[in-house]
Amino acid sequence: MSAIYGRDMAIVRERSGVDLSVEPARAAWRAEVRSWLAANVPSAPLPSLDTADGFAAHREWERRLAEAGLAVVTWPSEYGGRGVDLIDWLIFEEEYWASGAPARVSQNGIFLLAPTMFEFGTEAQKQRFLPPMARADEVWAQGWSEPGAGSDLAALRSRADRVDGGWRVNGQKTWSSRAAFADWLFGLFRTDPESSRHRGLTYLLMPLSAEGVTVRPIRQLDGEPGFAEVFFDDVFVPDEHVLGGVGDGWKVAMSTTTSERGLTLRSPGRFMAAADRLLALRAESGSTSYDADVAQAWMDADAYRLYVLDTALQALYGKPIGAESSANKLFWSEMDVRIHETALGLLGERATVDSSWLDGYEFSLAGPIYAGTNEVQRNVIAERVLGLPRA
Amino acid sequence: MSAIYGRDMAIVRERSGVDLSVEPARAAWRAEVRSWLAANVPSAPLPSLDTADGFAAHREWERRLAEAGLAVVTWPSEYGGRGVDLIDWLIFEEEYWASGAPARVSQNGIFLLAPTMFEFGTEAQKQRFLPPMARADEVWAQGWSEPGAGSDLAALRSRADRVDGGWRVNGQKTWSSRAAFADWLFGLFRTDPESSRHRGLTYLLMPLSAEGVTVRPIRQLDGEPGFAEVFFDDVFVPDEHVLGGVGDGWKVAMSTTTSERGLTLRSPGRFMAAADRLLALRAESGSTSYDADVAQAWMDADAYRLYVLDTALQALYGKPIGAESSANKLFWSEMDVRIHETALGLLGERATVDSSWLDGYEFSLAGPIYAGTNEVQRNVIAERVLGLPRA
Amino acid sequence: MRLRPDPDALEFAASVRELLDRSCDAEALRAAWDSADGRVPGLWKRLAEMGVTGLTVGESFGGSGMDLTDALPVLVASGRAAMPEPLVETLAAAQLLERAGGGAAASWLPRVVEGSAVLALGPGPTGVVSGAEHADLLLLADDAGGVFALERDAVRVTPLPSVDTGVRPATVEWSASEAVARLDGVDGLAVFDWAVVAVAAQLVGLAEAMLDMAVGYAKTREQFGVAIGAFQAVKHQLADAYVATSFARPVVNRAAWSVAQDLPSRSRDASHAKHAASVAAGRVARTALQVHGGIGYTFEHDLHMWLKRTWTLSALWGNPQWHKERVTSSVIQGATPRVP
Amino acid sequence: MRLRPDPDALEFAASVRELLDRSCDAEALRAAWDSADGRVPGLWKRLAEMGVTGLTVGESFGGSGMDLTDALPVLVASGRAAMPEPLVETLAAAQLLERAGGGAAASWLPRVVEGSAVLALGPGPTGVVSGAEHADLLLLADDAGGVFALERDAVRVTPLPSVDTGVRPATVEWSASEAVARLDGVDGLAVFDWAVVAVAAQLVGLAEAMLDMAVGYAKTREQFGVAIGAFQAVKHQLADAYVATSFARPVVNRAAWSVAQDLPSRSRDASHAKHAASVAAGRVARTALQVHGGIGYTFEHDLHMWLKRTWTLSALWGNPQWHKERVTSSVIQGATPRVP
Repeated sequence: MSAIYGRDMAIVRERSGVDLSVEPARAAWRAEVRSWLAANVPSAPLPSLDTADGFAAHREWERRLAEAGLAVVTWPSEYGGRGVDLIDWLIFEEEYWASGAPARVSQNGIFLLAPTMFEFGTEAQKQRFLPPMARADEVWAQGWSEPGAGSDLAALRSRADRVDGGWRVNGQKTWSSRAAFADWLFGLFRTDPESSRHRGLTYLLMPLSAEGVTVRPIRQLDGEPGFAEVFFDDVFVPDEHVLGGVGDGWKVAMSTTTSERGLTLRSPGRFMAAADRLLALRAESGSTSYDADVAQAWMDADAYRLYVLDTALQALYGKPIGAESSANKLFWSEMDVRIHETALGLLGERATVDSSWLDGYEFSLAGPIYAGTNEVQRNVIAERVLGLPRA
Repeated sequence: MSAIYGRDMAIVRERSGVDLSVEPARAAWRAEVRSWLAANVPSAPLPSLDTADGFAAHREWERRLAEAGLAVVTWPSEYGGRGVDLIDWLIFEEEYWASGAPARVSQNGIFLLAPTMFEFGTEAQKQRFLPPMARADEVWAQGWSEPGAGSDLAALRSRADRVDGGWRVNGQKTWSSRAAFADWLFGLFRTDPESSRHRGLTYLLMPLSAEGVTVRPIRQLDGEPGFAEVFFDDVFVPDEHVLGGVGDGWKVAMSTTTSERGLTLRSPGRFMAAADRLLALRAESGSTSYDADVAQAWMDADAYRLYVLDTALQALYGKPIGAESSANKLFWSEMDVRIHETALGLLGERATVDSSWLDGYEFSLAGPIYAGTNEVQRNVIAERVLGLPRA
Repeated sequence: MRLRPDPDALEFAASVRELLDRSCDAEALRAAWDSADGRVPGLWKRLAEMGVTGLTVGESFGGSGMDLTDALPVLVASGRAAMPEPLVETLAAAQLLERAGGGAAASWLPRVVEGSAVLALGPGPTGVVSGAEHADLLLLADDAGGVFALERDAVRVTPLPSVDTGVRPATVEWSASEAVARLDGVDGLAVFDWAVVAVAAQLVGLAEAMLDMAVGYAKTREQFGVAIGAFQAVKHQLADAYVATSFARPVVNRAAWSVAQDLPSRSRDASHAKHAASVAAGRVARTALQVHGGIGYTFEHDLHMWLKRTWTLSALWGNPQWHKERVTSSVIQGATPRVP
Repeated sequence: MRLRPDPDALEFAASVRELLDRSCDAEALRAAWDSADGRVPGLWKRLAEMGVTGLTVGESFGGSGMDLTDALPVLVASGRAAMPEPLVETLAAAQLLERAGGGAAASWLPRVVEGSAVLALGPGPTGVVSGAEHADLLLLADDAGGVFALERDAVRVTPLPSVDTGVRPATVEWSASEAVARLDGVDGLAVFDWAVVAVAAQLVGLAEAMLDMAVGYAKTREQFGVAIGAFQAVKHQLADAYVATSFARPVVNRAAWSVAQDLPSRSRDASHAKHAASVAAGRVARTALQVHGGIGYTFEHDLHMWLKRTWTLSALWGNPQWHKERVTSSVIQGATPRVP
């Protein structure tokens, strides 16, 4: 494991293959998380975080988490975290989602940007950006895709031209999640105008309030502005807001894509909680028609938990996480759709009436598309794991 | 409809969309077929047609069918048929498979070669080859694939060189079904040595007893020699055994691939009978564990029947059958595997003990592979029906 | 068995399709989507003028008296257009009225034909009534199988907040004592099956439309330097979607005939049709969204209106599992459960 | 919970795998396939010498006393090699003997360890005994749950003609009165679960081997001018097969721990493992055959031996549906049915 979680390999002495959640320290951690959540999770669901009100409410929730030291538990304490390892993170996630706690409006920042910043950021950047990210004082939008660069991300064309003390950015991003209400944006931009594909890209950070930035919210499937188009018109980005090396953007962005992020993008706790809710829905419905599907959902969530736990234990032992993240993404994204399809089946003729299951179904349908379409993930497995030839 | 079934379009006056099986003439036909089968189908199953004994027994059965005028019911009577239309053929097939009658050892000839011969053969060829084919005096093997030309059939290299009065054939075919025991072979050979891919191929007929032909049986999945490698060493094929034009072999072979053959390769009657046997197996087993799968099998077989019937009715009205045959092949081949998987499930721990279901399962696994792999069929649909670009 | 409609019926459907292309295009749908009642202003009137609201109403009431087989292409066209009008509800309820005969039929059916009355019937297997909010007259079954006709003012309709503004289920509170008529001696199940097949036809139309959209997008959207339709992964998903749709269609056509002729297999065939059409349309919906990628996931792209109609029609009038169980009972146990 | 075995156990499994690579290669398998008893001559003896037949037998009987978690990689290796030896049957029955203790354990377990005795136990959920024809001692349960040890001569074994000569189910006629011992007070279900997880591990090994074969073939077989592995249709099938195998493996590993620790979730976890491994191996088998095409469909290519072992092990010791229902009962109804 890299040092991004602030742990020295030397202190990770746990025996490979042992689920440490039954060890006293793990059990105490679980109890602490559970009891805080029990006392603090809002009794009524917050409004959708893709609405202005909901965004504010979720930001407020993040602040409460941060005050309790539970916003970014894997981070070192100096940046607002608790320095726990991946196993404790999995425990945290199990408890978090089982408690019915709100979705994480800070997700882009804390799970996508932060690992990259720990690996490639300067100390000044870490000190500048991480604490407000942990407190949700600054919520981050991501800026990967462009109209012509979706699954083929390397086709991106938004450019950053060298100017005195920084870069001048022009172009457009789209499907930029959270951008409708977020404060800052991270993304990839073409800094070498002569370059093509994966070369000549640079990872930049910028406030969405910067001059020249225009955000046009896009209503997603459920009608809420979950993402946005972001237009850049001569936006100035100073050198200190370059993350990693100039021209190294692809490597910087991808290093975390294929490492811990593969594990942390969707934690098992989410699906275990969903499978449990599905069991409850089945019990309420009194129907046995979906028993095979309900049991399959439970088995899938359990298999996912075991797979991630096994991968995390290997990671604790220093085995790099590679294409596991592609297998992971295929599995959870397809499982998530099936879980929700089963729930909608149980809801019968009321399947399309507003409900958290319907919201979840709509959200699940994005799973096979975003963060690298499942078609791209299958290519990755075929080519990088199985060694099949590129077309 | 072409004239190959010996019917003039003018006499096909039936109203589109009407299942004529309830009309008196159809009902009488069904009754005739049913009663003959009831009186003649062997009470015990014949040995596998891929064994020497079984081949002989199946040939004998074909002769009895032929004597009753039921071997090749769609052919004109002058060649041994009854001149019935596709609808009556579907009725025949329903009755045939429902009766538990033996597999058709003549299938290659009567369903693959004969339609081609009706369309492209000379009158002399038809008179020479069709009657003994109908009586199974001459059973045909097919010679399409080669070691280097499977799903990519156009890569075939077996060549026929021009000699006085005919062609001298050298090369090798493989996966040649029935070749272990058959009498004649039809296939494609490269007659223009300068040609490549689909050009310069010619459709040839030859006896497997010809000098220079060596047949090496290949045991298929079930251990029986269901197909063979066939080696050609300066085999002479006279001009009168060329079917269609020299160099036109691809067109000749494919015209029937994408026409009636798409319907006749696997008739709905087979799957309706299989679904009924599955219902009987379920009843015997007393298990309800597979009810959803059994019902799905029944629905699939029913859907297949309706699809083929609809296509046949359109064909009677002169609408050419095109890519329907690819959709057809995908559907029946996947359905066949599912039907047999369900049966093996019902058999529980005895699934792999010799049974007609196990034999059927092994055979079903070939379905997605032969006669154009399902991957090739999906390409055909995508490109020729949906108009998607070739890669 | 007839698997295809008459040429005349096909010709009529073509003219309906032209009307919908004109008056119920994506722009009209988007406007409907943002409106209070979710409908396309004036469309119902135009449908009535063309004879669509009287399509399957008897000639003695001014309708065309088509059977379900001949009416099917119009229903497919309405699905294809994602038309947000209570057509199936009205036509199915009209069937019920006509079979019951008497004063209710005489007073309401001519209004249905002329487009001045919208009907609804229910509840479905899980207690909701599709399109109740639009109905002037509701035909409602009680637990004992009695069917009652109630005017709008006599019932309390609560439309449920649904993902699809065009076809919304509702709960209806009512009392038999408020009924304007009791429809005795009608086979409610036969009419339910009629509606089930009509909705199955709409699902086939939805599948066709979404497949067309996905194929069109795959031909034009470029990634990795080529149209994405050149990738086998895209091709094969679309080919499978095509196969699923192709094999659902004749099942729906057959069910229309079984319903029209009231064959003994009517309920089984209707359920088979709804199941096959829902599964096919569901598969095409998933594929269409996946092929469109992020673009398809937006409210701004038209696809979502077809997706949501697919989910809604798949769930209403008995969802796929409900229908599969009805087929299973019929095929395996030789019994078909009755529905209201 | 331990999800992985000790390093020592992994090292031992590596040496077993080397032995199998040498002594149980495809040539040896083909010879076994054509032989009367379906086994590889001398292999059992070599496995005993290496300590495999005593792998999970207690040290007091001369075995290594490994728990199932540590034994798992050897079982995976045996599946990977499609090894046609009654290893699971013998080791599982030895578990039963050892738990019962007494004279039967004392006299038979040392012989198991030294390789001079083969065991079997049963019957499974549908009345057959795997590998009965090879057994010197059979442990048989009656309907009342009593378990009896019978020597080969005291029973009548009828091997069933099976597609896989290496692992054949049999029916066994026997009478408790002929038993050399009655094994009282043992939890037969615990040993059944032990065998179920052991077989699940073999299925994981089979899946790994078939995936390797298919990937290897896809890299070398050319059609349309390129290796077929360059086609997305082939790539994506193989990627899905890889994912299925990857997610079955930890489920099997967890079940080994549950069995080893006799956790309350033992039966549920064992069934989950057998289900997941069977489904994964079945999927890989289908994919491997499809990728190999006609070549794979021949008896001359090695693949068929792996396919048939997969079908057989998937069916024996409770087929996937049987196990899924056991999980369903446990998860939904909170009850786990007992098995013999």
